[in-house]
Amino acid sequence: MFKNAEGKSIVLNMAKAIHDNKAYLGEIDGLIGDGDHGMNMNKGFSCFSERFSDKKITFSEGLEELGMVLLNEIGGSMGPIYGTIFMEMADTANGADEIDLALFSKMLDAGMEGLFRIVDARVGDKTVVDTLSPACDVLHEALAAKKSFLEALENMKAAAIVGMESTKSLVAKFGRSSRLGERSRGVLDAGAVSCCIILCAMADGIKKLSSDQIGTI
Amino acid sequence: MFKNAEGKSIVLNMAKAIHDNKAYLGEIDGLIGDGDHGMNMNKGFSCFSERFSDKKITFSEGLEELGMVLLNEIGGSMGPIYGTIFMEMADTANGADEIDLALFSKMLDAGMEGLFRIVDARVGDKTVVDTLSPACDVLHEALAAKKSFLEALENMKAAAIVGMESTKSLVAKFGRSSRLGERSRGVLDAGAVSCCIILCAMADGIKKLSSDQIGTI
Amino acid sequence: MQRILNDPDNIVDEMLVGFTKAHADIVTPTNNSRVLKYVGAPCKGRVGVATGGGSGHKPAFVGYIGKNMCDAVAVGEICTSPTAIAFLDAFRAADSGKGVACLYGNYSGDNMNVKMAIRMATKEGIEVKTVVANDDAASAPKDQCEKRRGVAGEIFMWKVGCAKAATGASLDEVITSAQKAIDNTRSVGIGLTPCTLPAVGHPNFTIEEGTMEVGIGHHGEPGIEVCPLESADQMARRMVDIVVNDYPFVEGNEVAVLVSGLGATPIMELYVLYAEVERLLHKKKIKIYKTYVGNYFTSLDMMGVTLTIMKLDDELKELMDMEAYSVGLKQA
Amino acid sequence: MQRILNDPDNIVDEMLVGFTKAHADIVTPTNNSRVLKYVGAPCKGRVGVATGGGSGHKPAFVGYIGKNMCDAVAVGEICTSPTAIAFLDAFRAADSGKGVACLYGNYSGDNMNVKMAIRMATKEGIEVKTVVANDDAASAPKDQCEKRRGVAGEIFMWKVGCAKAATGASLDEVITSAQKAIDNTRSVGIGLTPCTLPAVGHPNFTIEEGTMEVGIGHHGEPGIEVCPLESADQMARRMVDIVVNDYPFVEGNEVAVLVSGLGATPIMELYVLYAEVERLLHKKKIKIYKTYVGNYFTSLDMMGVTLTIMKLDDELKELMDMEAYSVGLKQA
Ligand SMILES: Nc1ncnc2c1ncn2[C@@H]1O[C@H](COP(=O)(O)OP(=O)(O)O)[C@@H](O)[C@H]1O
Ligand SMILES: Nc1ncnc2c1ncn2[C@@H]1O[C@H](COP(=O)(O)OP(=O)(O)O)[C@@H](O)[C@H]1O
Ligand SMILES: [Mg+2]
Ligand SMILES: [Mg+2]
Ligand SMILES: [Mg+2]
Ligand SMILES: [Mg+2]
Repeated sequence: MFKNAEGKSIVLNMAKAIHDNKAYLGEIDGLIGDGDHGMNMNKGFSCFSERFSDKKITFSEGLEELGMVLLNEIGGSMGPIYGTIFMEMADTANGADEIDLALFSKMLDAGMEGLFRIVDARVGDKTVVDTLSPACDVLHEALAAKKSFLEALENMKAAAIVGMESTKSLVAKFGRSSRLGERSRGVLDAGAVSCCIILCAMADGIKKLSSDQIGTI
Repeated sequence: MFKNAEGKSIVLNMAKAIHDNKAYLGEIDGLIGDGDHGMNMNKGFSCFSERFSDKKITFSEGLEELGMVLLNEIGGSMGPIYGTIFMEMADTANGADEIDLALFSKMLDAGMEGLFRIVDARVGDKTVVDTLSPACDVLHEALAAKKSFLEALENMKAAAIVGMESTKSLVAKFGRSSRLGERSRGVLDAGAVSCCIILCAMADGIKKLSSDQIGTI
Repeated sequence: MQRILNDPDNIVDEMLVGFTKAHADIVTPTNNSRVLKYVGAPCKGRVGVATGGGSGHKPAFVGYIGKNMCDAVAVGEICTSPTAIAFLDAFRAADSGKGVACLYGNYSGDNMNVKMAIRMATKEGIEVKTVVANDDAASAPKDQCEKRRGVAGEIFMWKVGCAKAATGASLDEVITSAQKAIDNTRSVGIGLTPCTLPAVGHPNFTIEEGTMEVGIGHHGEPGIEVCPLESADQMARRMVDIVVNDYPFVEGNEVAVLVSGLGATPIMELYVLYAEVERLLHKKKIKIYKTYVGNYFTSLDMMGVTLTIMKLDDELKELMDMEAYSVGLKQA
Repeated sequence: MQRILNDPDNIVDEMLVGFTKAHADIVTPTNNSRVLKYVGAPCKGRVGVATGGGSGHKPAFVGYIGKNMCDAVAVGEICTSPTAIAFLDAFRAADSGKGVACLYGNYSGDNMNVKMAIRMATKEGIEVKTVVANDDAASAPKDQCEKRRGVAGEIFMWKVGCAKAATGASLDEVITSAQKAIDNTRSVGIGLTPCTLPAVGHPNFTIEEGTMEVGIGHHGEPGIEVCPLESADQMARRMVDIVVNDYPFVEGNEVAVLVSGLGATPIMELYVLYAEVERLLHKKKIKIYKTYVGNYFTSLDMMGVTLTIMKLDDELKELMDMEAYSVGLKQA
């Protein structure tokens, strides 16, 4: 559990992770896409960091603002996809003072449901969904197994990584690389990678915050 | 002395020399010009070779035809320059059955005079003229000194080479490279090089022909 | 990277400043810095035509704003779909009350953003209908046409759709004609060198010297085959075969042909290729009614070429012949 | 060399076949395969305008044949002057009996061939007068103006000269206006990469990555300075300074501006540069009356850009504004 009001650092941590992986994401997208994934993601996330680095906002407000920047200023595929995910997450958290595993799990579910309303991709189609969906699943399992938030986050990171890696052997069914058919097999999906980076940075950000707010998790 | 009627091989020898030096001439022109000198020269000379390889023509007719090809089909600076030189040489030889040192010297003079009617460049301006002019001079000297045609041709080759090499330290005053001013110093002039190649090939062609027509020179 | 840039992250905005200043007789800025419109837009009593797409394809997309051409264009980052808001603002700028035809290319980003923009436009009472260009024959098998990319054929779609709008036709009529145009159109591209996104600074894929990539996309998306570099005539044959067989175009058809460079290929080479395209179509007894050769739809500094062919009927001929005045396409 | 070619030695002829077929509505071949003319040439009662030059500069030179544009063009090999015969045949094709203005660029090959062609034309009773473009401010010091190369400013010379001819003016009047146009014009180029002659197969000079060549010629002739690659804004400043100070253009002048790519530079970058050119001229209170941005005069696959500025007076404005319809320049 962490205080929503203190969660801005989590979003900044996500932005930093994207910034650090800008070139890597571009390279991956270059293999079977058009190479702009790192550039565009970084543009949106950096824009958020700059704009809100010295403003006081909550975790959910941060997600909302980040989503708005992506959707309204970045465009591409990432604008609608991450814009929707973050804004749905924010909507679900809104009003909450504290975010625990149950709420966090609900937020991620809402993000994925929102995404499913605008894209037809599902697990196995070599997209962001391959990372996001197992991450959601594993949080449900952790909740059912009454695991700690911390352990659940570790499980989520592991699931996101496995999900991301699963895209390597898949054939792309949506997006730019889907036209390659069999030729898209053998490399990771750029969106699945960025999603994994975001989820891991989110988890690490929450952990860091919790360790600062000793014992709150 | 050689028979005009048997002199086609001399012109073919000139064409072969240009062909063999096509890339070299292009490189030199590339340094302070636009790099097309080898290409254009070769195009004209090859065109002549192909068209006349199995036709019976004399030396002077060959020069006339080569000049026409350059002038009417190649263009550039070389069309007018070498076109004029070769056509003036041909005009001067016309009617002659045999070509001796005196006539050959007159032909080359006529070529240079023709050239001077269309260009303002003189010795020292870093152009073809720096090769052609000393070649003409040395033939006059050889005539006055009553040297053999063979010896005169050797002298001409040597003078052409010296003339060509003199362009290295000159500043271009005409043509494309003239705009470079001081920057044109330090490299050979492409036209001076091609002129040297042509004069040497002409001399060698005459010598070869003469040795075939044992004792005629 | 030998390029003319200031801040590569800012290139699109800077380009738009220059474009707007250079062509103030044709285009005019709007409240949204990523939307340009025709000086005469919205055209009273006419259906509006809007489009949009990523940048780096000059003269596409803003170069096709103009008289009897597009009314408004949403501009994205390099190779990146414009935002939903930009598409919405383009609809607003184009709409004179008779509805808007949004004629754009089939890319997943554009699809999502257009979809979101239409939802918002509908709430405002702006009627928007779409045609999604999918002319790139090499980008998916024929039985998965709906997956194919829109490439240079979009120019024919715009020309036809905009000309139809200029006749005073209804939104449904404009959509029907533009859809017919793109349905009758097939394209294919060959890439000879990769392109470099300014902000990345190096090519993000390679085309080995001495090879060529058949079926390459406008963003450098890989093609269907990498093979040894061929002569212009062989390339022409390969492209004509792919395009003609896919539609298929048959003896007696009248067509419009567009040969576009991808950006860095000298224009004279496009004419060398076109000479053979013309011979091949002539041999197949396909009649060329109209020809366009030049850099009509490019991919930054990529070398290469695309071939686009559209089958014409009387209506399409008339619409293709209509006067047009835009930066990228001017005809009397 | 990743190029679209068959026989590189034959590229000019093959290009002309494609060009003539693609633009049969504007150009038509003549008996000389190296001379193209306007479909309407010779224009009855009008002074004819002819030009010519080496190939590889598309759309120059054949792309400027058209309505109220050039009547006939002599075509040379790549970077090589056309033959005297080709110039002569261009004069013949352009002449309606009122004489021919031969408006060409200052290159030693062209000078010699034009001179020879005029000698022959005069014998046939065709009156020919010339204007020799020498707008490239970087190609020789100001006191040796007569040595300067003609570059993209030739387009303004043609536009003005051809428009004047279209008004029914006499040969002397056409020559006077075209001469005024070029006298009022200055250009400068910056090269970012070398170009490759197709028949040579590799660049014949180098521009090191990270450097640029200021004052480069349209055939890759070396410039006045090689310096580290600058930002678009710095390049703009440098070019504006050279051009403005040379003429000089001063506060209150009205000008036409042309920013042309050298071939392989993405067009969007020209607009980035133009945005700064516009700001700088505005600051100097020089008023831009008309702007052209695009690939108007290129050097094969060279990357880089040229800036051309012409001072206008009432006559030049009117002539620049006249309708024109050619492949390279269309205006209503
Ligand atoms: N229709 C879609 N459904 C789900 N994910 C998609 C879809 N289209 C694209 N993506 C995701 O977007 C990623 C590419 O993002 P990006 O490179 O930013 O956009 P673009 O492909 O427009 O250049 C892909 O790797 C994929 O994960
Ligand atoms: N005006 C001139 N007078 C004498 N020689 C000239 C003149 N212009 C050019 N040349 C000669 O022509 C050569 C260049 O020939 P070439 O490369 O074929 O023509 P271009 O310079 O038109 O490309 C120069 O090296 C020089 O020797
Ligand atoms: Mg991408
Ligand atoms: Mg040369
Ligand atoms: Mg993209
Ligand atoms: Mg030359």
